[in-house]
Amino acid sequence: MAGKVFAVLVILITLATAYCVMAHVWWMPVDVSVHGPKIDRQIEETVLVAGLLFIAGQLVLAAFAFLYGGIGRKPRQIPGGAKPLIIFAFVLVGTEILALSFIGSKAWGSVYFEAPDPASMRVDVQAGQFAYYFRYPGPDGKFGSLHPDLINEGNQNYFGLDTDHDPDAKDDVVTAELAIPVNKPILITLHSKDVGHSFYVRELRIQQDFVPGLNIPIHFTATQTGRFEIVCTQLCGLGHYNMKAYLSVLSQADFENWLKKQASMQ
Amino acid sequence: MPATSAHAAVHHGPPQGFIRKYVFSVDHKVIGIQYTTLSVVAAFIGMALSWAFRIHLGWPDAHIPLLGMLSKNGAPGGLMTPEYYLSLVTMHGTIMAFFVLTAAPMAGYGNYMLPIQVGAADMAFPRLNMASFWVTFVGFLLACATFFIPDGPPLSGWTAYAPLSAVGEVAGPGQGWGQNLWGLSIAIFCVASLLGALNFIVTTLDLRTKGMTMSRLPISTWAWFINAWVSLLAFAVLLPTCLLLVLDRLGGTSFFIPGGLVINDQMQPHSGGSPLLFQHLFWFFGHPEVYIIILPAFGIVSHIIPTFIRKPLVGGWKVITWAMVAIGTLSFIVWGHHMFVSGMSPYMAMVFSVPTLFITIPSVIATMVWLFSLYRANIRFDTPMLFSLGFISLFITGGIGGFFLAQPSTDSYLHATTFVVGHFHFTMGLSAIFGAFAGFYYWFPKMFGRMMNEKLGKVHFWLSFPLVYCVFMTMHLTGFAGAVRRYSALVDDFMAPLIPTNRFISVAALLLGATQFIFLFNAIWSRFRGPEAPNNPWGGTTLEWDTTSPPPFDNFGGRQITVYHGPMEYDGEASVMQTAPPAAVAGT
Amino acid sequence: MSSNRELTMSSYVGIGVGLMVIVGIEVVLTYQHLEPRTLLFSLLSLACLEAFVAVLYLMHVKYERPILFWTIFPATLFVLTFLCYLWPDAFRMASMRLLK
Amino acid sequence: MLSDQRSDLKGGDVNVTQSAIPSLGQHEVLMEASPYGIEKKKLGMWVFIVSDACTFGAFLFAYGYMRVGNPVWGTPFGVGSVVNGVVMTAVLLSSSFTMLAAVRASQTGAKPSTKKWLGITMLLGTIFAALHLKEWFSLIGEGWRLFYNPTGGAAQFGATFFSVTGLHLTHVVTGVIALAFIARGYNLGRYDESHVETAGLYWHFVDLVWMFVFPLMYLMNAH
Repeated sequence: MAGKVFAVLVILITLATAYCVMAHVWWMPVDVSVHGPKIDRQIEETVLVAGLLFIAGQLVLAAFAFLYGGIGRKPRQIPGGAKPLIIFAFVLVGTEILALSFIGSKAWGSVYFEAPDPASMRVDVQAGQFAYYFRYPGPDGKFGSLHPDLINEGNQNYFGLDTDHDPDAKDDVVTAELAIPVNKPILITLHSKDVGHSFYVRELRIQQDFVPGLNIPIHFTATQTGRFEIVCTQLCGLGHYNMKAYLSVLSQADFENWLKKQASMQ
Repeated sequence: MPATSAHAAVHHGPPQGFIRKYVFSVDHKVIGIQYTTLSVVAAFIGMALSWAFRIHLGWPDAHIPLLGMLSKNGAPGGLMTPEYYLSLVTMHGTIMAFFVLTAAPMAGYGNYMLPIQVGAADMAFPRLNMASFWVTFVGFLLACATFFIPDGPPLSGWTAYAPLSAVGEVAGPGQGWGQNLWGLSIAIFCVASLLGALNFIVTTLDLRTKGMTMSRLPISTWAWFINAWVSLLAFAVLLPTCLLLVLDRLGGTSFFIPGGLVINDQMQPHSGGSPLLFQHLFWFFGHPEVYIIILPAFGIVSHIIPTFIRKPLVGGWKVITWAMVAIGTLSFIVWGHHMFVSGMSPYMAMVFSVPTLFITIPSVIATMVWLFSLYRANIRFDTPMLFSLGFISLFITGGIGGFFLAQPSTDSYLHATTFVVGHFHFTMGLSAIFGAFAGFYYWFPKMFGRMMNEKLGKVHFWLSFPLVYCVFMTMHLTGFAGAVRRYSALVDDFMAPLIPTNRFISVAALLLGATQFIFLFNAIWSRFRGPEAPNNPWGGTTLEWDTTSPPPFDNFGGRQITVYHGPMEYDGEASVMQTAPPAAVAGT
Repeated sequence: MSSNRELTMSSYVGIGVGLMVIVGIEVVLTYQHLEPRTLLFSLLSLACLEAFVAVLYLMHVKYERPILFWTIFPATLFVLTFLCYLWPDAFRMASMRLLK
Repeated sequence: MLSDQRSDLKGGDVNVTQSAIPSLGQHEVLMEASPYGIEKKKLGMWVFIVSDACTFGAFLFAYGYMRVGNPVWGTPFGVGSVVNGVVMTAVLLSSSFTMLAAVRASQTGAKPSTKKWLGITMLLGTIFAALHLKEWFSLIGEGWRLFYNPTGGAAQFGATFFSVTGLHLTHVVTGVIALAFIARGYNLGRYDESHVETAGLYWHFVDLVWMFVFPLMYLMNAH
């Protein structure tokens, strides 16, 4: 009896889970990056591979619990003993995971192994408890150097720029929102002013931690205009839940106007 | 030093007086029960914390009166502040991971059962054994003490990533003495675990009774033995990590803190440290840790299943044991999969990813051993078996999530989402807990000489099992949607729509918690009112079933125990005790 | 328990002198103005040699059953080897520093 | 439930057990022989040594990481310190051999010489600690701190040097105290040669660690 109930329960759970995943009841937002489709395909493949193992495992469990309850049966091991199981694990699962890691490495490589396009537009991102600030090099195309000792929220010197003595820093445009032109390779440099943070844009399929003390470069190209959330996924303190900024993907023209407006406000 | 305590095993007779009998006892059985009790208490504390923050997530403006009493600043009038939410999450993780999941199945049952299962009268170093319990206890008190200091527990998560955990109180409430106590507590716990592991290893190798060859060890003993090696090496690295963290905090060093940090417009007096170093050292311990947590459950379940299906496991002791050895070994070379997006070298990501995926193979083998042992079995669905079956189901589900998190490409989307929370609660959380429950129901009669109430036990299982899926499978799904973990309020445009889902999770979690009180009641009631337990209620064949319930002080009443058989010689109703002389078997 | 009968006290003194000679070599090497890397590796290999002698003779593993050596040595080496996975990030730290 | 195969068994009679207890832990007929054929406390010490070696290893890896990550380091040790280090090494090394002598004497049952050699070992250990502290204080005198580097290099030198050598020093001091306990117990006849031998293992291990600490912490930081 208990075995049959257990079997039914397990099957119900398995079907419900399978349905929720297949029907995308909760699912990733649509991707807007060039490398994104590779990652999505990888997730889909993994859903397939893992899902089959999941269903198979749970069904076998349910079936045996259903069939072999009670006593008085002459016990017998499965034909061939453990050998077929071990062979199955090594051959089938082995090839599956090799395939996964091979294809997966390409998706990963497209984000991290390929050098950024030299023509990329560069943006500098500074994370701090609990906000992001973005910096554009301005007309001279050069970023002013950073002086943490000069960082001062009061007079809005979030990056610690020495605008009095550093010519490169004078024309840097500092904003609270990340705007980028669509279909243009972007190279952003992440650095944190205090503790660990993270740069997570679901629609870009990008998640990258800020490592205090290091410059972390990451590059991508957005393929659709729109406004997306940048959220912090690395526990950074009491305001963690509320640490976010917006990414606006604009047409080239809109982007230039936006940048001019921001520059004029400095 | 072990050397000084070695003679204890030789000289100590049954202790006299309450203190020596029940408090500072060197008897492994008392120590095992002490450990188990400690983890049950810790488990309910950890669960209460999770209740608090689940309520807060489901109903953000709910007032929790008790919480208001616990902390005036943390929860003024019972309304949880964001920082206190994080403190609760941190302590939930710390207490559950260290003082429940590491303590109960390994130190608790292991202490009680391992010497009996190998036919010894006690651990190799009984005084050392007592020391490791009381050291653990001190560590636990320090962890709990954080609730009662002014700025409350730390909020940097159970992983305590530097520099948030290293720069001191400037980083936020709880990062002052809260984090100091946390660091000390874990360092102390490391010492206790090292001493415990040492004891387990020597006991298994040197104190086996006549005929108890390694190939006749029960699978549970194998699991504890393998696990002892894993803990020995893993905690040996966490200890220095904690010491360096404490040095950074109290000694002003900069191991984990880089230069030029500005917090609240204050320049931090540090330079040249590396947060990544902390993550590497922590996860070098942290990944073996999840196997330290799950391996004893493997052993317990592999020990229980043959008893209730009345036939040996497929492949005998060898297959499952080698699977556990492989898992334990691989667990040391995969820690980087916790750091795919941490800023670690992206090439190392591949180096860590492949062995991570390869852990699947021994895990699948172990799982299939349990599954296909059920083929043509005579399954008896007593509570321990139900929890073992539940364990198998949960472990399969949890393992599946591993496929997504083992690959850097997919992990870069799912990392730090609730998918991860669901995943590790299935694998190391609930699987281990179900294994622990199975062991508790299985060994309770031996430990206390009374049977537990089967009806209540079954109710406990039938409620817990589906609720576990309601809570943590839903977390997997919201993870696919990109719901970020460790958020004290869902204020993003993206997360806000998930509030109803979170409410559902919270309701399920509250019910799941409530269900555990059935277990608590059952345990306490049966301890005093339960029916007398026979020596061998489940028809087991290993040595613990070959003595009285509870066993006498020296476990076997001075009998010479000689082992002639393997641990799982079941054949339907017939079964052979490990100690049955060959003649007797021929007779049957 | 008579495991270190095999060597006479005088031969132990010989071993001691040998170890001190290695230490001497280390000191000499230190002042040869070698590349830090070269120096590090030569010092480390000499230290490993010393340690090996110490384990075999002072801790007389040489006179225990081989299985003892094959238990403790792989376990320790395993941990120390795979801790090396953190070197790439140590070098990245030098090259990717925010403040040079 | 199966009928319990040995339900006739009546255990729990504590008086019966007394006789059995003293034979526990010794490898007599009633036990499987240890695969290593050594005293269990000796095996325990070996297992401890494995984990302690990993602990020291992690400290040294942290030191290496800090050093690689901070190209501007700073090497404080002049010839004087190196000579001091060599002397310390000699002292610790010879203490290992006096320890060997003690173990050997204890195995031949020569109580007085065992005590003598243990005493000398403890003395040498104390000298080592003293020389080490001298080194520490001269560094502190030059302004080195856990968090400060007077030469302007990376602040990590003080942190790594004091923590690694501090950990080693703790081991030495613990060892001396432990030896004192063992000597006392041995004198009172409570401990036998196996205790001396186990303590010896620990002492040799402390020596072995120093064989790495000296080149890595001293010689690599000599100018």
